[in-house]
Amino acid sequence: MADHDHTEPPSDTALRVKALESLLLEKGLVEADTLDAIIQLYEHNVGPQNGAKVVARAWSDPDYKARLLADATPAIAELGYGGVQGEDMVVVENTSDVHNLLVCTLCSCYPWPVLGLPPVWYKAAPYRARAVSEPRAVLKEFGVEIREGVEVRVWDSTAELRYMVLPERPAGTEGLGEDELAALVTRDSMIGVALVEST
Amino acid sequence: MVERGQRCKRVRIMPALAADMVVPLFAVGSSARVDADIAPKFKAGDTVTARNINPTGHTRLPRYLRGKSGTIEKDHGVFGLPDSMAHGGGETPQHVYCVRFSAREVWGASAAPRDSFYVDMWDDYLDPA
Amino acid sequence: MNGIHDLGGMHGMGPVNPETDEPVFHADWERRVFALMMAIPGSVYNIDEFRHTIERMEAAEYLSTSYYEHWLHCLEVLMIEKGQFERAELEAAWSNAASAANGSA
Amino acid sequence: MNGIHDMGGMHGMGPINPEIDEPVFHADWERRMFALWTAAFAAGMYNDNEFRFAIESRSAEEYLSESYYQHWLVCMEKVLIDKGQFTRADLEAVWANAPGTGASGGGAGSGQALPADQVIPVFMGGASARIDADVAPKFKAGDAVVARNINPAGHTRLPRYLRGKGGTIEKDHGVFGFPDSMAHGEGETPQHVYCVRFDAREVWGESAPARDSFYVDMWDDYLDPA
Repeated sequence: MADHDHTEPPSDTALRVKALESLLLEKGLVEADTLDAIIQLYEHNVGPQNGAKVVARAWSDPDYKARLLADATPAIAELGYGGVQGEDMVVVENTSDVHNLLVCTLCSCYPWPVLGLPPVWYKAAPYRARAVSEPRAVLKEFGVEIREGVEVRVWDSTAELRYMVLPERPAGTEGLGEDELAALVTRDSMIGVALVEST
Repeated sequence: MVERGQRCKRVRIMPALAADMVVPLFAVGSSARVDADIAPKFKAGDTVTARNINPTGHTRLPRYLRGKSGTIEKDHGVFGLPDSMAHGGGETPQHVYCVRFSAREVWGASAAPRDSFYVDMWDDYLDPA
Repeated sequence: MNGIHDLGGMHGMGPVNPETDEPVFHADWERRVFALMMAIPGSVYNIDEFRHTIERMEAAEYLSTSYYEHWLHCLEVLMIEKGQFERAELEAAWSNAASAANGSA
Repeated sequence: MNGIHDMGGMHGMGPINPEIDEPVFHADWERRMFALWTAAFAAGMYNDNEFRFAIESRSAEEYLSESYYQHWLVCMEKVLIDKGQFTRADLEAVWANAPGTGASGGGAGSGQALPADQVIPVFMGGASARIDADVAPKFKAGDAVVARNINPAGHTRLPRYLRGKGGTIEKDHGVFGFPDSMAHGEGETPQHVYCVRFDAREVWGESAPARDSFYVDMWDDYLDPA
């Protein structure tokens, strides 16, 4: 045990963070403008719009889709996306017979370069607990009804592979270009808790 | 909580990350793969059983899969072992596989018959079934 | 470890509550915690040490604190364990931050 | 349910902190709580499986942060409301007037209050949970069995750490009611309960001591032949 009574941390979390930041700056472990650059990158530049473009390309170009499913990391890099928490990517395809769902039961693993940072619910206990014990009930809560004959595959990200779902292309989108298709693709559809709708 | 004696000597290995390096560094990342020539213990199609280990330290083998049997779907290549890397025990490089477990194997007869889990597993987490 | 973080298959964790139009961060301090963790040189800690520091949180605290509060806890504990600063220095930073806040208020 | 109460084998729960010269109760409200619970139980207002399930149904965060008798308090409130003994509104009215007369009146009141002169005979006499029913046992001492891999969302007394593990029937305890149905108003489902021995290595793997073991009571419906 320590040789003096511990001071309790400030109850105001923002204050506690400020204290930590000042300490790390003082120690030269971080630089202030670096922190701003990191926040800018993940709050504004990297997000599910990247994954949506990957999906739209796969829907539009069968050769690209084949490359994406065979070896996702270089295929995603073709569109200029990659990096931290997406160094080793796997893309799994939803079909009329198979529905894929992503979870990290142990922490919060998520493919940042294509989906950005994960939403709160993905990181919280209810989803992490239930996505494996009752995936169909969870899907239903998200509004996705899985037919009896469809196989549900849950991907639990225990290792340093990162997963993304290639959702099914909705009917009625035959004439659309890649940009229009990308606009239809949601973050949730690439986690596997939503389907892509044509409108 | 932090106790005395757990402290390591403060090591400064590299300077703080500069702002102009954020975009290039984060866009490349650094793969957790380990470049080591190690033979895999299993190949795609092999049936395996996740070991019943209960370490008090870090592990990435979730409780709900211990003792359950599955099939190797794919060999992802060689990675460091979290169980040793979390405790300063070195990389212990070994193959990581994608292993398929049926929902009924995991949760019993009440689970949906065709559903399954795909979970990445290190060589040290697996025995032949 | 068979800790509270190993949640796969647990009942009683309540409903999944997706937030409509969720922002990337919910408070400025979340931005700072994220950036601090990311900015610390990778040679100081590895991802498994990071995860295990969070897993060692007291179970009730793990469940009652938010995701980025876990990260904040991890930063404080791991940096002390790695010898990057002392507990006393952290406590001094807390009181400095508190007086600065009072002074500006 | 695979809830936070099912703690067998959990790490990170902190040190065991025995209290020197621990009193029976730590506050007067704990005394009252204990007496209220036992009196209501003796009056037949609920069964212990229903009460246990109410405790298990606390959120994990509440379960870990509340004290033992706080569990009793909130769960007794819930169970008695669920059973129609009083309404939530009755309870809130009492809270608003607290410390009031406590007489909210108008409850369904199906149970008969236990009179004070019955305390000694009732509590010294006890009431075995055994059921006098002629049910054939599925197993006998020496049989090798496997605890079933069941994961009900309702109440069960089959802990997670034993599911799927193989053991040996040590003893047949006789016939008892089945918690999984009794907790949910589904009757007694009487069946044999056995003491089953599980090797520590079977349960926790090769790192466990070679000769250690666990003896756990298991209902027929929890077991399959090995």
